[in-house]
Amino acid sequence: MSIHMPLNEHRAIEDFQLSAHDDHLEPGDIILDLENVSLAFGGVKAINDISFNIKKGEVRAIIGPNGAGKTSMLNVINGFYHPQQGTITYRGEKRTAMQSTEAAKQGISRTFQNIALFKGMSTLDNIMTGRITLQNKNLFLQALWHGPAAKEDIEHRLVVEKIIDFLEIQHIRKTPVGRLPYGLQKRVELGRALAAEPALLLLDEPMAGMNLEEKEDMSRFILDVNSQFGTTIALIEHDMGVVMDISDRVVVLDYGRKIGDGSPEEVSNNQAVIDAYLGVSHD
Amino acid sequence: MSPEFLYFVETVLNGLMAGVMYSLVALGFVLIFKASGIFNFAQGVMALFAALTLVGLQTGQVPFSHLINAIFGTEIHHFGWTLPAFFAVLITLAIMVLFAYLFEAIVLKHLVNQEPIILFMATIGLAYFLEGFGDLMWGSDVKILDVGIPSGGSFWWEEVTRTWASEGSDYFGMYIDKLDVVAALVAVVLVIALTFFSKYTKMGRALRAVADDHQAAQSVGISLRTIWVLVWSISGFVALVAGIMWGAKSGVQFSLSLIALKALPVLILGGFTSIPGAIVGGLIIGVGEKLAELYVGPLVGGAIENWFAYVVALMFLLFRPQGLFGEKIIERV
Amino acid sequence: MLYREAGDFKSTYAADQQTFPIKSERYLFWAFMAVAFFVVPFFINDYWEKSILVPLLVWTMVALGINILTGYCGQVSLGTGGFMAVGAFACYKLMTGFPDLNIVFVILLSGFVTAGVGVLFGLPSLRIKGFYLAVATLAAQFFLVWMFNKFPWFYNYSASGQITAPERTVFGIAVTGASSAPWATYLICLSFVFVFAWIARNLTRGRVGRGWMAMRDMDIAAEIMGVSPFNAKLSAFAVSSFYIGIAGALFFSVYLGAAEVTEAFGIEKSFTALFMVIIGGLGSILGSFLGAAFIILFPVLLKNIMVGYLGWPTDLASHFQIMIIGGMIIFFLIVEPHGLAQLWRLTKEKLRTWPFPY
Amino acid sequence: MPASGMGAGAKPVTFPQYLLLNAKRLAGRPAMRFKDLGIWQTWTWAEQRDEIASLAIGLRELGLKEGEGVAIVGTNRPRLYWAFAAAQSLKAIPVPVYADAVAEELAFVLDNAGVRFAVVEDQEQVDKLISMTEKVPSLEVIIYDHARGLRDYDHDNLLDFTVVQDGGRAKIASDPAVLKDWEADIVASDGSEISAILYTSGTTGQSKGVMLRASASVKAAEDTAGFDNLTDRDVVLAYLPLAWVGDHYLNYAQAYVSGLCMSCPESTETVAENLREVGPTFYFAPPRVFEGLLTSVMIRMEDAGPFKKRLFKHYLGVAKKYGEQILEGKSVPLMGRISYFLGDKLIYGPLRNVLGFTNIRVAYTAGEAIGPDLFSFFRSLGVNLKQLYGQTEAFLYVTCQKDGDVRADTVGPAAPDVEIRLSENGEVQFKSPGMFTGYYNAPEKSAETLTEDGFVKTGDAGVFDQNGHLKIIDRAKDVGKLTDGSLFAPKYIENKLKFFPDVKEVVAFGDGRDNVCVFLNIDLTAVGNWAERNNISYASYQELAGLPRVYEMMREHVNSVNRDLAEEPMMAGAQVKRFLVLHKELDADDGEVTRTQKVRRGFVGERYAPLIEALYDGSTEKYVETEVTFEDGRKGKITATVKIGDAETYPAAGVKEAAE
Repeated sequence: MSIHMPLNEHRAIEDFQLSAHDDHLEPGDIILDLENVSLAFGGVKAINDISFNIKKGEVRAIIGPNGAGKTSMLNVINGFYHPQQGTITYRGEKRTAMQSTEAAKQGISRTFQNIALFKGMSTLDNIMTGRITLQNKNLFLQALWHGPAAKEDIEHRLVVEKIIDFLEIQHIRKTPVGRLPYGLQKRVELGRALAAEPALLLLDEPMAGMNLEEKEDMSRFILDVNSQFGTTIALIEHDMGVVMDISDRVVVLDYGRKIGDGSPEEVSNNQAVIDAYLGVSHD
Repeated sequence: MSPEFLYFVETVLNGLMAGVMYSLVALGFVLIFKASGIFNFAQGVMALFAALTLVGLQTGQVPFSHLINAIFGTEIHHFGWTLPAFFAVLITLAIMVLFAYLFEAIVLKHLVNQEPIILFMATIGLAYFLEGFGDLMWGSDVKILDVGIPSGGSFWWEEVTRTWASEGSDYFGMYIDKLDVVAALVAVVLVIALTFFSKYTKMGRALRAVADDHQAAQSVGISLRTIWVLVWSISGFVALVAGIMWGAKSGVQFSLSLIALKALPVLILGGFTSIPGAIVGGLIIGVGEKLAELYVGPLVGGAIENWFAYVVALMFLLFRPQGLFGEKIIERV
Repeated sequence: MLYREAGDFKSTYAADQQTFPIKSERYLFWAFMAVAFFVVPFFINDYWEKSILVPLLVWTMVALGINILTGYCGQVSLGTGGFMAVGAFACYKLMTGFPDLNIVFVILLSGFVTAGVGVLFGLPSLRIKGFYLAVATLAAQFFLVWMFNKFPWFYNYSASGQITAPERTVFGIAVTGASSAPWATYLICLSFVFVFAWIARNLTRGRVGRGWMAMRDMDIAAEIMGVSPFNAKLSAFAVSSFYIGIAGALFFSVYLGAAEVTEAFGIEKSFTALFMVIIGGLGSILGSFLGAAFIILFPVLLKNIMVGYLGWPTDLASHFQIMIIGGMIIFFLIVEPHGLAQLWRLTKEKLRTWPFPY
Repeated sequence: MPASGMGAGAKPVTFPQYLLLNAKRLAGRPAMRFKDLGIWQTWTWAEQRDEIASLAIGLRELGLKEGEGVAIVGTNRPRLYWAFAAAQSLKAIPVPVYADAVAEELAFVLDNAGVRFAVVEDQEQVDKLISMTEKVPSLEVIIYDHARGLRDYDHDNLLDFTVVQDGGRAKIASDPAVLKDWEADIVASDGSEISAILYTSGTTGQSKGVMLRASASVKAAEDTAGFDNLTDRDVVLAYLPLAWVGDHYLNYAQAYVSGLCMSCPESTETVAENLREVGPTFYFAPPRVFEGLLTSVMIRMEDAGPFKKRLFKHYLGVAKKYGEQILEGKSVPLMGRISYFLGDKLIYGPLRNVLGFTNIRVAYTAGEAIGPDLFSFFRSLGVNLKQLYGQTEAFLYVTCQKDGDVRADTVGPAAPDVEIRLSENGEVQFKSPGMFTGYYNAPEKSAETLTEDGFVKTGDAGVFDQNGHLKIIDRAKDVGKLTDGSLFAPKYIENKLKFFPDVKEVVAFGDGRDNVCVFLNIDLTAVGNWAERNNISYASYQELAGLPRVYEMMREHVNSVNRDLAEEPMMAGAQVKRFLVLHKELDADDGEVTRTQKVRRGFVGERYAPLIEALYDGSTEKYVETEVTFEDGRKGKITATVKIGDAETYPAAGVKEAAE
């Protein structure tokens, strides 16, 4: 039972779309809206009354010094942490406490600050795991395998191969991820997040610990994802140079509060932001 | 006081005694888990091995006699001399420390940063190894262990409690085994000594540091290996004491190693990392079991002793996964 | 050295993802199956059947079940003995309750019954992890053994508390009971193991398998990616208990013939199952086969050497046996924590890149 | 050779005609394979014809006319090979260019060939072309294969490959006669049109476009396919540059003529793995690739376990003794045959398997001289490696060795239907069926290379040995004389030195001087590995090159070459007197070597003149500053004091060799 396709259809990789989670929104509409969100861990206020929104199709950067609440904010967006106050509206639907698996099913996928790849699996399997929310053949069909389950798995394998081709990691397709250098592991993790065909992609410091060349590659990939698939990207990043180049709008957090929001230029000459980064003492 | 109430008190008292025995074994688990993150499944077998060695030394039995006879066709069994209890205990302790040293050098050294599941399974392997080795060394027949601990019912206590009963009731006083009392006292002394040791002495503090973070402890110059040898020796000592108490009570036999399975629910209740937790947990399970046997048992066909503790622990676990005293685990991503 | 892969390219994804992508291995596997199905039945005798082949096959089924739960999904379980008992008693009740129901359906149904029980005792895994879960499954072990011992209904009020398997036939050939021929019992066990190993292979390479492995490697990341812990963990418990239920049914009806619960399905069964999976190799179908073979055949070998050859008394031999098995487990955990399967994988890779070092 | 007639009964004389023949005769047989998206895609000859037909008609719709050039730039991909056939089917002329050519080189070739259409691989090539639009006015249409990143380029003169094919298919669908006429035009051709213009790598100055006639190319391909009896059962992996005559002839031409299946690797990084997957039966590689393979085999064996290393060394010895005789079917003592059989099972078989050589029936090497021990190493492992000598102007084959009559230091007798003769100054001249018709719009250069009676001057100096094998000693113009009159063939000396694994490149000087001196370039991987094993630390290539112990090693090499030269009467006089190790690698970006690593002798001579003086004025070291261009084009300066070493020379020995 083999899938043999003439080159054209098979090769139409360049304009393949990640459209499993398409929606009626036009680019520029608000895809995610956070209003007065607060999150605390037993007395420690990680996020303190923050409101901002993300527009569909834009690259939204979230920056701020260490411990400013950036990663916690990401965990609130994808339902891993549940804020004590505030509301989150995703694609027009107000969201109460939601399980993170539910967020994944609605098209939110992410990468992690310190790589959370499945060490026991190869690059291909890791990225295939990203397809889990889109596969639905039940347990018995999987047990039978030959027939619908195998056919579905191969269709998903084809999409994953297109992502592998897109990220130019063909040469490490079958290597266990544990043995890959840091830069490539980051790219595999991006591939896994893309495999879920997200409407909203959350990137948690995708370029931390990378040299200049790797940073350039990763930025190119992020821009290509945004332009070719139209995926909305929320990006946590320290390197101001990168933020200035590739983000459309920036929100600046400091000590769990929002101190700046706007285009990269506006934000970079906003005094509060400069103070926060230069470490001026707080009043 | 009415006989029923007195009977209830008696069950509770016996429950507490049994609870102390459980916490004694649980203590060994907690020590090793705190210091090395290993859930030492072989703690029960170590108690059995210690008891076997003690009896073997006391009765002057020739180690590996069974094996030697099989190979050389000889028939030697005993050296002929017997050893007073005190010396036997000391030598057994020395053997346990030697065992701790060997185990660390041969096995633990190679498994330093393996996942906990691998270490857990290594201790199951150790349990099997030690059981076979113990049987091989001292033979697998049931032995009577007597180290001079008074045993049998305490008539004095029966007399006193009979007077409590209200006039005319045919109550014959509570039956308390002297051995249990001694065991309880020894356990209390042991707990105090250990808590004192871990709080105030230099070695104790090092032990708690290692328990918290291996790398950090090493970075301040604490040698991981000596700490582990120390910890396994202490738990060897605790195993010896538990072995003596259990051995004296029900004889030295294979079932002794199953008490490890008994200690598990105790650890669940008390949490894996706190010494007071192990003690309180042990008492709760001890009393709970006895009361359940008394009241719930008949309804359900009796002998619910071996699974009741688990169900209690399980129920408790569902509401407070980290046990009585353990800290809440916050998952970071 | 032995591999000649030049020119063996793959032109379909199905070919690329098959169980044995290398041609020579495919042929070897099918040759091995042919021998097992068509040659061995003619040469099998009572000793080989009762003490080596049938226990090996039944225990492989158990190892497959435990490997799915612990190897692939990362949930430690010490309740295998209890679940085997459920399989056995379900089989017994079905055999006595429905005499004319074919034995194959009886075994499958007991598998489903055990799967239900497995899911029930798997519920705690949603809230607790690691050792705590091991303890929860231990509770299942003791509770189930106690239940089958205490309530006579389970053993049809027989005086000795024992359950015995009446004779049942498949295509007219007796498979259970006294008059079952060695090759018949061997073949039925072999067919069950072959089919369900193939199913296990299918489950573990598809969506379900990847979900399990994700849950095992990093459950938080898996959850965030949409693998719901409820489905993953409970499906693992269900499938694993299904396998163990079938093994329990086979263990009782085909292998033992009669069984008393505390003696046949005690806690040491759970430990044996866990040893098989560790030594065989967590997370590998081949590992289940290798682990079961090692834990079953090694003691038989030892006994032959010590009792047969050296003439030692059997109890001495059994002490030695326990000691050596304990020692082997520690040895394996140090040398190769991923078991025989990993050793086999390394040798295969060395052979494939021969003469270059791997 | 396919015997059956073609349409009107005539034998095919153009590659498109073979396409139509194969599409009928070998319809179901695989024609092209390409590893893409993780698996190998296969097209049968029938499918390949359809792909080419739709492309050709699409191109015609875009206005491609007969005689116009079509530039083809990129690595080995099926669509680019189809562009060749599509252009040829319209009697347009495909002009392949190296994928790694810099923008200026690309512009020069396209402008020189007056090209209107370009079929390129990806964004990288498109960017090069766009940056050079003003230099190539004739270029109108660029067609790209891999559209990655090209979404928001302005598409007025930029077209996706599939769009062109869809255009062709639409035309065919709307008017079926179009396909018939296309096939009829192909059949009608008498093969007189130019089937390709291949630009030589220009070791002698600017690169020139070699025009190859269709019928001549087909005839040459038929000869050599017959010589090695290639059939549609054969498989080949196309991994060498698309624009190089070697790839175009061996993979493209011979595929159409013999019906063999061509496979393209997934990407340049996965060639080794793809070679193993495909397991080709016909293989070609320049000596440098074999050298690289041998070094990597030896280095990887260094880290093998002691037992495996001993086993490997032992059986290599056995292979050295008996390997070649067994390959050539000569008689070998029984013991030798048995231990070789064992060796085959233990070492050679697996080694061939790991390298992907198991199914190789015929392997060739050419392009430059190959070291005797490197050549016999692979033959002794059971790889039927043979030598050939060729040129772009001959559409490759001039001489080739027959199975069983193979020698390391010669390039074999004349290829089928080829006449060879030596001019008075020893230059090799040939006339062959596949020879070129001249250089594209460079008639004066064509005249220079052709003799009056139609022979092509190869520019290489050679000599015939006693059993009729040609032996190339050097470039004709480089062959000089020492002051004492003895022959000085620099290449011959350089090759002998380059056969040592730790020597990467050598440049010899001596023409018109009283003795021979050489520049040496060490091989960074081999010498680096040696340094690592003897724990010698070095910070840069320059420092490693200057180490006294490295100089010692080089002196031994030069002495051993001098001993070899002493045995050959003609060469005895040209032994190396003094040598130095260059402080930097000769690099193509600095223009010191060509794209295919051939040394540009003149350029090197001027650039390092002070060093040459130092060699001859007896000084022991020389301070020198050299300008270097880095990868991204920035210029920089490297300074070094290069030491100079002396070598021993040996008296000429033995009787004078037989006739010239």
